[in-house]
Amino acid sequence: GGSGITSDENGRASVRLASSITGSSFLAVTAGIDQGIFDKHQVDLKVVKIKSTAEATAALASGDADIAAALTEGVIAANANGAKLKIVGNLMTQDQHILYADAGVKSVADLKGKKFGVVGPGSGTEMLAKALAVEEGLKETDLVYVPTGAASTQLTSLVSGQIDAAGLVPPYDSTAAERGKVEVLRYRDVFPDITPQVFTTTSSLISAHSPELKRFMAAYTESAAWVKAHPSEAVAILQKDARISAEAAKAAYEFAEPDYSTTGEVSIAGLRRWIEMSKKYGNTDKRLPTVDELYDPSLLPGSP
Amino acid sequence: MTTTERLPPLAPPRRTAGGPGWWQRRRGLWAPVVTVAIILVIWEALGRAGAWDPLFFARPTEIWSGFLHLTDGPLWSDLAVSGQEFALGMLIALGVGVPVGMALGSIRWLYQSFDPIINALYSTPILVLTPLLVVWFGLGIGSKIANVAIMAIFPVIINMIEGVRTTDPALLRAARSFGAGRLALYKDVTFPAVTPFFITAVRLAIGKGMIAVVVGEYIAATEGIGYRIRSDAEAFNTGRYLAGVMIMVVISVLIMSAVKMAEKRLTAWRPSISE
Amino acid sequence: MTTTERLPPLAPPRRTAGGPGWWQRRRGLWAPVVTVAIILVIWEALGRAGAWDPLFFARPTEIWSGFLHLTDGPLWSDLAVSGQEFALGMLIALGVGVPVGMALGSIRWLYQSFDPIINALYSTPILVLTPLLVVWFGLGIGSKIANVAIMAIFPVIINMIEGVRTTDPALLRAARSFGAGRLALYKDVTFPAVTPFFITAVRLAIGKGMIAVVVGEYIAATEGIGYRIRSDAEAFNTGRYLAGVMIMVVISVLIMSAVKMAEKRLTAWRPSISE
Amino acid sequence: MGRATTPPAIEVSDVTFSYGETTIIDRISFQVEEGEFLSLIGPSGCGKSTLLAMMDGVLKPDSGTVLVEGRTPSTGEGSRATVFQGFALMPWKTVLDNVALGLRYKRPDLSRTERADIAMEYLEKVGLASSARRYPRHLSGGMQQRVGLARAFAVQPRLLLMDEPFGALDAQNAEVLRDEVQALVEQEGRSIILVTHNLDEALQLSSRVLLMSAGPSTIRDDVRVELPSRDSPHYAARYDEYRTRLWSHLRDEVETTRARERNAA
Amino acid sequence: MGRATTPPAIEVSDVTFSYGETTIIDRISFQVEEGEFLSLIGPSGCGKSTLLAMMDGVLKPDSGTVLVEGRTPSTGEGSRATVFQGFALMPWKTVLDNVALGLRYKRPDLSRTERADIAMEYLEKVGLASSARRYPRHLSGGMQQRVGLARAFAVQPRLLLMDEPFGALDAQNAEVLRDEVQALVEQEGRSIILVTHNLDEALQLSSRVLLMSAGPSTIRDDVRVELPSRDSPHYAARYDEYRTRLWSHLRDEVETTRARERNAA
Ligand SMILES: Nc1ncnc2c1ncn2[C@@H]1O[C@H](COP(=O)(O)OP(=O)(O)OP(=O)(O)O)[C@@H](O)[C@H]1O
Ligand SMILES: Nc1ncnc2c1ncn2[C@@H]1O[C@H](COP(=O)(O)OP(=O)(O)OP(=O)(O)O)[C@@H](O)[C@H]1O
Ligand SMILES: [Mg+2]
Ligand SMILES: [Mg+2]
Repeated sequence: GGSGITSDENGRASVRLASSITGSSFLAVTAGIDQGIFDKHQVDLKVVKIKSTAEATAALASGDADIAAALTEGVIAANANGAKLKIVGNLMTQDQHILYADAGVKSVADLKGKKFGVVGPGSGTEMLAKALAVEEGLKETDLVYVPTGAASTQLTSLVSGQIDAAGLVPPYDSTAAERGKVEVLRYRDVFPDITPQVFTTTSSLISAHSPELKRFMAAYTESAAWVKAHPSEAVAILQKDARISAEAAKAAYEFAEPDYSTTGEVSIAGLRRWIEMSKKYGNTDKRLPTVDELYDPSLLPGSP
Repeated sequence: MTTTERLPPLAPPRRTAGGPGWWQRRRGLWAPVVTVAIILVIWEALGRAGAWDPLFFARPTEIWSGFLHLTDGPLWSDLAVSGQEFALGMLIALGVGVPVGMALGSIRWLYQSFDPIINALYSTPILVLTPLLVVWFGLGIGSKIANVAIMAIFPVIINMIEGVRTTDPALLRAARSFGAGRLALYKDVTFPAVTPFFITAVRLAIGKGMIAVVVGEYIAATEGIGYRIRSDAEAFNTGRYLAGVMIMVVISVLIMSAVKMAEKRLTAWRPSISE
Repeated sequence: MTTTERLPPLAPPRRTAGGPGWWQRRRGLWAPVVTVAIILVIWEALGRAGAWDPLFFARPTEIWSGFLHLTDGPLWSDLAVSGQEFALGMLIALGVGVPVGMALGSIRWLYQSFDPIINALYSTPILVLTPLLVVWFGLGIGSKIANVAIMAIFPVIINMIEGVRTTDPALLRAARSFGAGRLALYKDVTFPAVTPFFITAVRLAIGKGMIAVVVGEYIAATEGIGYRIRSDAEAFNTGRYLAGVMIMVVISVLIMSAVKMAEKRLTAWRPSISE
Repeated sequence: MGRATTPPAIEVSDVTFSYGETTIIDRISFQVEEGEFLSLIGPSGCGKSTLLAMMDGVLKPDSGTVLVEGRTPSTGEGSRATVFQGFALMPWKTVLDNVALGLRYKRPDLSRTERADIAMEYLEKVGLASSARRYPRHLSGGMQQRVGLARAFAVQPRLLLMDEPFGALDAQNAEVLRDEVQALVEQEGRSIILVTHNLDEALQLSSRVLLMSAGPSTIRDDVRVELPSRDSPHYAARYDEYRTRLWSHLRDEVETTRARERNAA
Repeated sequence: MGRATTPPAIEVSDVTFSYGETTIIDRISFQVEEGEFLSLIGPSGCGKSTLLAMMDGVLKPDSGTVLVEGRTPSTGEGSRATVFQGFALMPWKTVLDNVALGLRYKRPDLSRTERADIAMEYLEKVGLASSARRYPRHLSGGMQQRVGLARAFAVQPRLLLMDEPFGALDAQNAEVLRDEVQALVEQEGRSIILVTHNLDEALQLSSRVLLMSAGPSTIRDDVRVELPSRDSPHYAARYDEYRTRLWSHLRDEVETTRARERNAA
């Protein structure tokens, strides 16, 4: 285990961020490091890429990380099972998934009885898919939900015909398009303001290291603003970080650009929606946290 | 002749005076039970003493109630699905691995040509090849069977190679001298000589196969015990997901005990483990 | 005496007339090279013929250019990091696994008490326990070393148990008769007798350890070859990610060759693989 | 050779054999006629077992030829059986199954029970019927040797190769089994090669004794044993004559080897 | 027993031993004095090797006691060495290292080279100096047996247990090695137990012959061999007397066993 956030005599804090988020959704962090924005805020940021929210939670619990970038639904589930995690801000304001399906599919209704790829049983992608089905006039059980594992395997499964539809995130959508798959809809048009990825940490870390974490959040929001303001530089950073082609990076950036969170503020309605979906479609019989229990905006820039 | 007039001993003589005690004789049966019981008690006590965060790990009693929960659900059909994947995968692993290993171990040019390839394939992390598995074997039962077979076949091949190479040449020579053909040689000499290696291979393969079922069902599944474990893990239902893991573990221990019983019959000729 | 007057043979006689040819003698060296070359050619040809979607799999030439790409990046420091994880994990696996396996194989009550536990642990999918690994060993090198050690230790223990049980009792008896103490008995009899099993164990452990490095770096990492493979795989940089996999594979084949050379020296007393 | 007779049971012509660089057997030639009982004697390590292995087709000479009934012997073919010096019993087979081993390959026409019956019959001959169901590791050294003998006898071979087959047996058991061997040889057309270190055994059993020299070995002496009947007054004298001759040659050879060893050391 | 003399080299009192349900040795008692050379003879499978293993502390009697120099023997202790019937050479050790094996445990005070020197000396005695660097599998049967002898001789034991140690040797090599054994016994306080199936060997070497009956074995005969010098005119007659006596007893025993076998079958 680690020893929490350490500060040197000049007040520079070393902050360890555990992240299961990559690619364009994580661009504001990558760019902020690249542009020295975290440095400017006296934050020595160290990023560790991890597998999933479970490991993020474990890393926070064991003191191996000071803050984590994780999936919203994962933080909700962890809290339901007794973890004392707080959402302290978001990375993106809206969900990034685009529903792709075989050519000819025009709407979700056309997918009735078809195989819909999700990351895992009870995962956020499955909850969203179920909600989507209901939202678009089907019954929850009208789709066959096939867990395929990692997002990249969803693309593989879709392209090789193992599944009929999947919610993809850029840059995978362009590959799917190249292989003749078609865009059916964007999740953010159906579920506006649902925050997909959040920063989370424990209450004890918040009370012990509020100034440092605040500086971190300030740096992040500033980075997000920088990303929005400097398209070509941001694309270059994304291209290098995600090891993708210039075109793919550009397309991914353009898709994500409106949703970079320049305030870090989480939509209360969106969060409530997540909790609701977790109750309805998630795999838990535990009491789910309320928005107040979950969300702590005190670290956001401008809050007292 | 005096020998025939000798009095018989009054009682059947035994190795040690009084003979081995009750515990000695039944130790094979009870020792593991006692060990497991002790471990469970320590485990439970540590948990109650707060040795870990209940979010990530659970006490035996919590796991037990998780198990009761699981039995409410489609546990049996999950086990049936996973069992089928496991059985078919193992069948392939043993059916292909044993002859391949024996051939590689006994034919020099095959060994020289393919041993590095076997090593290469064995050390390829199957995890990074999951996209390929999906493309080749689909998301259905095929990819899980392939997963089990691929994970389980290498311990089999590698153990069989080494076993064949260890066979006593004097026995091979004797059998050939008495007219054993190539097949008879395998059947009467190589295979029995390899039995200890084969048993090890089977044990290793079973463990690997079990894990492969879970991993395979992580990739793509709609039912099966691995699928259930995963969905509980994602929801931080620690008691329940550990119960799922324990079910797998108990099943594989049971299968291995069956293998050990089979081993006893196959290797009655071997001296048993020394005191 | 007539014997001393016998003429020496004119030329040193050889097993077969003319002796083994150039190829025969160097086959051990060249056979795998030829096999690999043939496989590469077929692989490339199939790829060019469009046998698979280039999104998921690559031809050797594509992998080669992916490799060149990788060498531009931090390949060496990645390998250094992963190598350290691997080496330390293997050290633990062998350092703990060998004595534990030998003890379990030679002491009956230990065997009876712990064999099922070993089986149970062995068939526990480590994948489902990764959060625990993070809690116990952190996000740094610790959790990866633990991962390697846990994955590699079981083949070692299980092979050593079986090897010890196969040791010829007549040899044990002879050594004890000549005064060998418990330690000397292990050193002079059990361990050499177990060597074939040990070699198998090492081979299995190396393969597992390699995979464990990749898997471990999937769990949490900032660098390392597994981390690099992962990020290329997720970006569908197929040539590059397969190059990463190939690097791992080639390294483990090299390590295994080193092990085999060590084996040859350790087991000079064994007849070599038969024709 | 061109004559239309049956070929000799064994024909060894100009045979050389080495293990690696060490020449073991150096241009040996001899012939064994059908029905002959040949004893091979020679100092320990001179190459007797090696020569036997060549007759059995297990080893191939480096140069020269070994023919059995006119053909190059190959393992498994022909009507041969061997009693091995190290017994070579299968530890995983019961005593009965070990004895039935040769029958399984040589007499596939028989049913399993028929083979077991024959095996049992030969186990009785070697006095081990009551151990039929045990495994070799439960037997004493001499008992294991007798199992090896029974296994070879059971196939009723035309050529019987025996490598020190009575070495681990008490005098009486050896006696009984020598009688079995005699009975076998008296049948039409059976040939026997016996490797032994016991001069008396060689003289009493065989019709010819071949004495091999210390390695690289050649044939030092070739004695055709023609003894009058045991009751004859000349028996003892003739016997002693043969014995003394072989003994002195053998002593020479052993001394040569030991002298060579002393020089090497 | 209460007297203040040195304890007997071996004291076997009322010893019984079984493998599972089968009683092998049935209430045997005898004593071997220091300096005595005892031969054990008996039909194959009667329990000679088993008895030897008890003297070596490897097996424990089911009832009764075996004492060596007044104490219960345990493996590794005391000044004993055994020549095993099956040689029991370590296949992974060179011939030299095999011979040095006993020295490593019994003479840890010596350096590695000192031990190798001693081992080499004994290898020379058995005529195998030039094979020192080879592995056992490269040796013939007789050569392996000689390595086993050298290994036992090398520790210069006060009690030497030998299980058919010359069985695989040619007559001359056996002769030479018997002389070695004689030389050993002539040293102060050495005792030797020799299991053999060769009556002549027993009579010529030992001061006492114990004849074991067929299993479950008891002691059938106990002969103190007191022969006049070889040149004496009485030598042959006395020798024959002993030989005939032992021979007839042994024949009885073997016949008993074989008869029992026939009934069992
Ligand atoms: N491990 C064992 N398990 C069961 N029975 C055994 C075992 N070892 C030996 N026996 C039996 O014990 C008896 C005595 O064996 P032992 O080896 O002592 O005989 P021996 O007198 O040395 O015979 P030989 O002269 O043939 O070497 C034999 O009948 C044998 O079958
Ligand atoms: N596999 C082998 N590799 C190298 N040398 C060997 C091998 N087998 C036997 N030899 C050597 O060949 C020689 C002859 O061995 P062989 O077994 O034929 O002797 P033998 O006459 O049967 O002796 P013995 O009477 O002691 O059984 C010996 O000097 C031995 O060292
Ligand atoms: Mg021989
Ligand atoms: Mg014996």
